[in-house]
Amino acid sequence: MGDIEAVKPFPDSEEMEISFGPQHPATHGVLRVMVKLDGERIVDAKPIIGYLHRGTEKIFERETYNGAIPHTDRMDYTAAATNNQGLVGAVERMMGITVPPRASYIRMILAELQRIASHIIWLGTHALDIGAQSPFFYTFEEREKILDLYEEYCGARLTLNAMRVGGQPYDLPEGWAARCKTFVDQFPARIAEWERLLTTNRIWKLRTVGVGVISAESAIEWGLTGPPLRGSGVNWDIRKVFPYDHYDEVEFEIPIGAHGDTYDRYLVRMEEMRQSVRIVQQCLARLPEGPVMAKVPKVIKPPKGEIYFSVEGPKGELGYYVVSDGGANPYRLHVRPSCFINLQALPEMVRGQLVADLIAVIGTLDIVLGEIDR
Amino acid sequence: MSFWGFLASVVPVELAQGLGVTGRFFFKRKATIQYPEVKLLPKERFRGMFGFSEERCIVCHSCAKACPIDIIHIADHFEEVEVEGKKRKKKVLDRYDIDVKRCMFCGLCEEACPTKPVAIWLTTRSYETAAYERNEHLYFNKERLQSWDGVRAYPGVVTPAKGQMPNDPTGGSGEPER
Amino acid sequence: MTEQDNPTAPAETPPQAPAAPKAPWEEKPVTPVLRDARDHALVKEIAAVLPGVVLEAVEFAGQVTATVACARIAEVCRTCKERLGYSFLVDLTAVDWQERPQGRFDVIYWMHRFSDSRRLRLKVNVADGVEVPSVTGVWKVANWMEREVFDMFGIYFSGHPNLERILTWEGFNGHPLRKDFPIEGIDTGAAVYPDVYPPGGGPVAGGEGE
Amino acid sequence: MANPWVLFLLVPLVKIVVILGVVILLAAYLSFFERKILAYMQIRIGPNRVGPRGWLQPIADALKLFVKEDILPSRAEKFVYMLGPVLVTAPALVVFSVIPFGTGFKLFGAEVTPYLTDVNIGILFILGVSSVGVYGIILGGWASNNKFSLMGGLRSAAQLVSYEVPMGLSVVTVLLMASSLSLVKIVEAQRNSGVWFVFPGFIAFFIYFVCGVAETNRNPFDLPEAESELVAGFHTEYSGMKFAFYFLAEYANMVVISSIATVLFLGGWLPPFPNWLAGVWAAPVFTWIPTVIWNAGWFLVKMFAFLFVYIWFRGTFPRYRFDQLMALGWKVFIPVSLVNLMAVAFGVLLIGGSR
Repeated sequence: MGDIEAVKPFPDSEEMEISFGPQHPATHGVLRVMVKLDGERIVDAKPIIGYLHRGTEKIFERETYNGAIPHTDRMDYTAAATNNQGLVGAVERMMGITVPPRASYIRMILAELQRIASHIIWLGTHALDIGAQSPFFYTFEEREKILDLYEEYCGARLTLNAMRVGGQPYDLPEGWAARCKTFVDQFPARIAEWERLLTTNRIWKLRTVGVGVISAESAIEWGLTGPPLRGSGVNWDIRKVFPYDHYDEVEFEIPIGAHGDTYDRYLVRMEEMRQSVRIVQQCLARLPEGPVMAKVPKVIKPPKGEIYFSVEGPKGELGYYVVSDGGANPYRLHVRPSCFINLQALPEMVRGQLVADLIAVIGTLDIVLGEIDR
Repeated sequence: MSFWGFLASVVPVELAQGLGVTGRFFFKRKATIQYPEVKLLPKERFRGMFGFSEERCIVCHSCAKACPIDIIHIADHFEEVEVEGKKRKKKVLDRYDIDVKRCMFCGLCEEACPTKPVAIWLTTRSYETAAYERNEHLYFNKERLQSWDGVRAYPGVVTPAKGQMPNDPTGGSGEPER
Repeated sequence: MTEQDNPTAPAETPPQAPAAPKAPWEEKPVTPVLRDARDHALVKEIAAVLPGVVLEAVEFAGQVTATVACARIAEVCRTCKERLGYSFLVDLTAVDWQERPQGRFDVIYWMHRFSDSRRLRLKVNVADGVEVPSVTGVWKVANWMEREVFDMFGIYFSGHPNLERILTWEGFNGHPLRKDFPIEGIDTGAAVYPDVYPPGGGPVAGGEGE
Repeated sequence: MANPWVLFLLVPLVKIVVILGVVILLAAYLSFFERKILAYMQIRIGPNRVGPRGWLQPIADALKLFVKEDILPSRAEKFVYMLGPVLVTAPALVVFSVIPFGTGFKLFGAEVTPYLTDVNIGILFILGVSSVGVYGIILGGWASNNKFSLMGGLRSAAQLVSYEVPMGLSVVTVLLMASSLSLVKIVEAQRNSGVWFVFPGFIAFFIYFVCGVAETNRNPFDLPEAESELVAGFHTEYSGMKFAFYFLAEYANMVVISSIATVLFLGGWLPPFPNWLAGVWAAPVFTWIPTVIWNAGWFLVKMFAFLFVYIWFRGTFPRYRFDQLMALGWKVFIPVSLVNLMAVAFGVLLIGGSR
């Protein structure tokens, strides 16, 4: 009969090594995880990345500062607005440019809508990974509305390229604010609908409570940021700690979890969407009149120096480390990719759990391979 | 555990609640758009296929410089032209090619264009830009950028030949219909 | 240590955000200047616990950079974490200054502490081929960051548990973020188009083939 | 035509062809309904391009699968690999031979029954035959020489074996109430007692239904093929016709489970409350309908209500984890169904079954 060795690579142990990905329905792109299994239990997991490496940081070095912005769209392609926000913020701080308040508020609106859109994708795919199909479609219906708003504002739906050094390239179109308000006003009801489907569902709880637990100390040690860190109970949000744009003027709360498990991270993200709605509503109410672009030189040449500026992306702290030699191109433009660093904790979080939990944990880390591999 | 807590843990109320949510969606209006028959109209600012106007172009190369991935290729030469009796040197466009297959539709070329109205724009409200062959069909020279031969027309698409301006309020083809 | 309720704004310039936009945006930008920061509070703290370790300190746009000796970086980081409370390594990266006399690379450590929300950047100058002590023993998060720096710059970290390439494949020839690496890329001989590229070389990571 | 041999051979043969055809069509269209219903729950339209409103979609799917290249993994165990789909499909279809879709009726003067045969141990036959299907899944998963398939097969083995027990126990409660193993007799017992067994045996019914979902590897118990974990589980490596067989078997099994539930708990072909509402059902509005259509109609209505709930589940629930599934089966359903069995037995003893 057939050769049993083929399916059992370790003849003298019960362990089986299995390669999840790079083409696998639940690895969110091209993540590959080499998993060592003892039956269904995970002995060890080793993420292998780099399948989507495009050398973005190398490309940055040949671009002008504004020309680098479209490339940042393509890192975390589910959250292009926050990516743009980080880069332009870094360069503006380097040059000492103050952004007109209207532009700043527009940025906040775009970024918070983007956070909602990104969390929406996360929710849909995470639920799909755990086996609930329908939330995927419900969430994407809402996301379409956000993308429509983006399309109306900047002409693109996914890779926005919607911010420039010194302000915003366009003002809001006629009626945009009203349409945005309509969207954010109806959105909490939709969140409640999804929560009715999942939050108290006993199967959902069985699959998420106590899965992928990471303690607060461990989370800091592994450098987690964003919802994974907050889910572990660390009150840490760049928007509060180092407020950029006008985040110090709007009211919002930072949801934190208590147990550091997948369920807490789920609750944190759901609450973050509501807080984002709050922020957008306040921004729309406060939106000042005025120009959207500061006076910036045609060729952007930051002074010699280095700066690190980070924004709270949907996935965590998204940092840009810009080194300028005084020229029109960045000498070095490094990105602190939140997903890359969050993914590093994957083996820690899944060790000793079951195969199904691996999928849940990959989902809860909310990784985007475009940003991990850059 | 109290009696009601126990009962709630045994009777799957929340599962029924979930079934209720999906059951309600069963009767809701569907979000599907039957694409080839029904076509969504892009918004005013939608960045689609390029439009180009040779008359407006002053051959300043700004777009080519602004392009992050260098897909705009421009060649020019100087020509003596008689303008109002004076002899002037004028730049004349030899070649204006866009390698659209690599384009990422960031719109920086349109922003960089100094002429008013701009000589290159992406707000043509077209999105059916796919082609079967990438090297020939997606490499646009200046004639093709202006004429758009062979582009399938759908309501709302405005070819450069129709003379649409990027910020033309009439949009060249009237009000969009959905 | 993990619960920090209200990160109050420090008395000096906060590391990132400048003060609220008082200046009108029509004005000429106020360009930050690079200035010496040897007497900055954050630098003094380090100098107090590890005298003589800071070779140079500069401040730019409210961010303090302290340059320390390459050989002592692991020790400095450990002290920073354990005695000064920098429990969070935000970022670790490198910069290639190709022709610089005092060593080709800068390795950058960007640390954060939760108690007062301050950030400090440590920097070491490394010559090509010199090993940098790994800080994976200090912060676990440094593991992949150092692997990435190794992959992209070819800087070796001594004491790293698993110094492998991470974004490019095992066997890739060259370090892409070095300034002398061509931006067009190199012919890796990867068998992407077997009729164009002859077999040999190419990706080997993970696949043993038949 | 009075030759008994002709009747003996021809009638069953015709019945087999009819039942097989109906069942296969039913399974194919079930996949269509599933896609449609799921789509409607997910604010989509679903397949609507092939034929009028998409009604030819299952035919197109089947055609596509049948003309597709049949891939045989190079290191698969070939014989077992081919045996897998057969072992899964055959039992699923064989089971239909004993399911009664209605009472006997007269056709050209001959008494015809709308089922192939009424075995006096019908329900045992069903349980026995349908258990064979698990071999197909295990063998298919093992023979594919794919680790995902292997895991899917193993999961399936454990799952099917454990859920067969509470399912059998809940079936036994019905047997106690009906005092018969023959499916026709069970339905008749429900008519005689005037009440569907779902009312006295609702716990058994619930357990039967959940276990049925688990037996057919459907969401929320679709672990053997858990798409996001095991790619496609035991049929990862299968393509073309072999995959079509697995597909057919899955849907045929759904129909089987629903039919049995209809027979055991929902009174088979009987209209609701056959005695209580007898006056209503005897109204001339209903009586002009031919018996066979009347019966089969009720049967189908009940069955599709079941199948709808199946699909509804799939559209709503997340998936259990493997250990939770096992815990649910062994720690909840088996004890509960055992206790329920005893309770029903006492009840039958006290009140008396339908004897």
